[in-house]
Amino acid sequence: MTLEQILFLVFALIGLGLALASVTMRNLVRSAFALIGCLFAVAALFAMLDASLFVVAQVAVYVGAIATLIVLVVMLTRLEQQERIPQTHRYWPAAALLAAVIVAGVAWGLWQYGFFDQTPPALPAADPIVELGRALVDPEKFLIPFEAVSVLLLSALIGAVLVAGGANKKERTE
Amino acid sequence: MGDLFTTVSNWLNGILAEAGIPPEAAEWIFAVGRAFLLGVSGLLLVVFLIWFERKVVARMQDRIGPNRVGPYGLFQTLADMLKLVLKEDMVPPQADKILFHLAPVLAVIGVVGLWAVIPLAATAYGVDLNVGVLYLAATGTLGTLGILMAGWSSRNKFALLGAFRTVAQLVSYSVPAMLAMLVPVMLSGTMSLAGIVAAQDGFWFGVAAPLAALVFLIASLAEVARAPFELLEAESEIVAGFHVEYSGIRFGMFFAAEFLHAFTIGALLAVLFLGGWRGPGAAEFPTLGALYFAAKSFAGYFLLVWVRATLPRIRIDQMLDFCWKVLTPAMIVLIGALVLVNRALAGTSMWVRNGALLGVNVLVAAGVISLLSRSQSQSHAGAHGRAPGKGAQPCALAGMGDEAEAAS
Amino acid sequence: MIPLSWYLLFAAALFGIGLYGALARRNAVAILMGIELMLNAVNLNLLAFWRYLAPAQMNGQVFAAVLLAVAAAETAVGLSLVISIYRLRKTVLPEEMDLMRG
Amino acid sequence: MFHVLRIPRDLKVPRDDGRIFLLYRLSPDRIPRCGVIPFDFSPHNCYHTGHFLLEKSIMISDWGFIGIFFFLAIFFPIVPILTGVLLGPHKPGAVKNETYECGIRTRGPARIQFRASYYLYALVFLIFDIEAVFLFPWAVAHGQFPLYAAVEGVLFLFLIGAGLAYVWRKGSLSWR
Repeated sequence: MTLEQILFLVFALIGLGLALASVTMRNLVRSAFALIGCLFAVAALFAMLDASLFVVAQVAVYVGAIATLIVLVVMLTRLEQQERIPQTHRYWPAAALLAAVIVAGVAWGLWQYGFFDQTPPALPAADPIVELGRALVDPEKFLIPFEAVSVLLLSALIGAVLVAGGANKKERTE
Repeated sequence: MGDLFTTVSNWLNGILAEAGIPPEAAEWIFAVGRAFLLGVSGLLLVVFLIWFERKVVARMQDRIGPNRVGPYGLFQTLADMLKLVLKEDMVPPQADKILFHLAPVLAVIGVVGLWAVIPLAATAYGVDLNVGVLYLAATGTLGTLGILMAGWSSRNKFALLGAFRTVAQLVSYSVPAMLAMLVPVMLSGTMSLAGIVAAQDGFWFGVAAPLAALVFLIASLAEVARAPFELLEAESEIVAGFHVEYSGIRFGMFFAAEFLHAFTIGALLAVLFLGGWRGPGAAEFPTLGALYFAAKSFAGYFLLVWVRATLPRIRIDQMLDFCWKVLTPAMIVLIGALVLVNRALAGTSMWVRNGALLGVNVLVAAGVISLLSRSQSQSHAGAHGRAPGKGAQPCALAGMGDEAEAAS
Repeated sequence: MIPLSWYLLFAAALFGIGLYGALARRNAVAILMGIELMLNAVNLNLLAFWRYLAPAQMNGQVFAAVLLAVAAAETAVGLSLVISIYRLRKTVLPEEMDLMRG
Repeated sequence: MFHVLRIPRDLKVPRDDGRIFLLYRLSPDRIPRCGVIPFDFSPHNCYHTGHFLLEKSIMISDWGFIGIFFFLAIFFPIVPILTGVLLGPHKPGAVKNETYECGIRTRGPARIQFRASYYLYALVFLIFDIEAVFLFPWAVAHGQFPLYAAVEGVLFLFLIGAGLAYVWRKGSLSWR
């Protein structure tokens, strides 16, 4: 086993463990911190895939996003009352079963079609960041998605602030 | 002898090779050594920085500052550190233990991590990431996370309040900071910090785009939570903010992280806008470049200390308004104009292009100032001020029209 | 080198965990966290395929970037809905959010 | 194998002793990016940007170094804290352990509720953060296309700016 593989396994185990912790913990703030840890592990895997931009994007965006989430959780729910009520539906075994079936199915498929010996080709000499930037502004490639993303973000911004900000006006709590 | 760093690394490489160490292992040893050296020198620098800041602030306030321990009080910080280490290590029993222990570690990592990519000289740096600038933004969020963690895990109202102010402040100001960092990236066409320094051949980006540099400085000042943006730890309002429950060396770690972060802001300002290690003769003698870089960084740090000693703290609503209603729109307009001008004049000479960029900066700055003064006079004419006794200080930065609207 | 299937397996497991979280948790915020996990697994898949199958083309990276934007938009709007509903109904449990039911 | 890299005119290459030959022999094989002249060995490979030489790691990738750095960085705060734990006295007491609120007795739960303003700022930040992920690659690459590429990015930026303006007019950015 090479060092790279060992590192992969370490990050994968950390990631899965924290993901499990995040979906099972009763305390939602801890659960959110576990989610952040899991996303860091995934960022490490991105780094192993040479996807530099996504390593930093993952950290920058998700920490911001989940910090928001934590703030929200603390704002909305009292910890004491939150920990007392059950955190899962009564039919959670069905959900667990469904998830297990999906994972098993993918594993079986991988086994059948044998991606097990696929190794990565050499990276092209060009810097992927520059290539990505070029692809985003090239009208023959991804210009439309690029502009569509800005419209998506615009609508998300307006929608989110409209929905949450409207409630903000009615009630003023400190 | 022009390049101290390459000479030393060659020499060490020779020793390792003659000792029969395979090159892979040698490279690992080098990487670990480099990382260790960078991190440790960063932390040791803090000792000096604290002394420096205390001396400078003391001089500005017509005092002498630390002068007892060692020559010129140089060892004062060491004595303080010794004291902090010997203090009782208190963990509040009500705290969330894991997160409480993790928070100061994250705060330090979030700052030390920045030094992995900062080029100290042409041949001396940790690593040259092709996403260096975004890496800075991403690593900076670790500090935010640490503060949030500290505030929440302490189970203390003031700590939580401080942590939430952090979310509002740090998160808000990282937007103009990121937009300001976009300017050097755009002008140089690369995100690697070494590449950005390389591109400042002849013209520093701080000269071509002084407004972006100023916005970067202000936003970074807010991100490091120093005066006038020290709302996170406003002593008179929320005791000490997120680290109320921390004591001894755990508190010391937050403290060290803050000081190192302040100096790092100076270093980043130097790299992104002041040409990094560039200076006369620096391309031939990288060792000289390191000196230039250090001088520029300290100049930036001195500026930060100066601001801290001079300006009063601003109110939280003023702070957020200033970020979202002044800095961010100004940066959006500035970037748009700069890109178009820069691209349109791509073929022309360096002087014409940079002069045009400078002109755009001046125009945008003039526009912002005139708009600000207009809205300020409006808000003075309208219902003035908010509830008294809220620790409001007169501040020149305020003056957004909405404030009057909100108060009425 | 790491085989592609390792990434795919990991992503599948992450997706499964996220799916469990999204289906089994009662709290709306927790459900959003589960969805975040699922989206992240998808992103990992996209980038793994980009790296192993077509590193010279940018399709995988662009897809992943767009997915990141979609995830963020989803989080923003979802959380706003949660906060808004909480203001009106004082609950964060979707089973009690039955405004549209008869 | 030798590294084959071009050396810019203005850089002085230390090539003074026999060790370097030894090191040439030891350095691993890699496809040359540019140039023809063998360069002295350092733990780095070199590539040419602009007018001078920069160094780049060969065997340990960039992110590998970051990993090493962070692994070490964990110890920088942990070592002093552990020292503090070992050296400091331990005399806990009921009063000492109380929540620190300036000596006033704590009332109510520590996790108090807050207003939505905090959340709204974080939300707008999230959108701008994503925007940055797209804008940075654009800023890197826009110079390689005609003017329209620059205009596209500015359009992108201004659309988000329009969102900001809308939120501003709604008054959601005002602290209350």
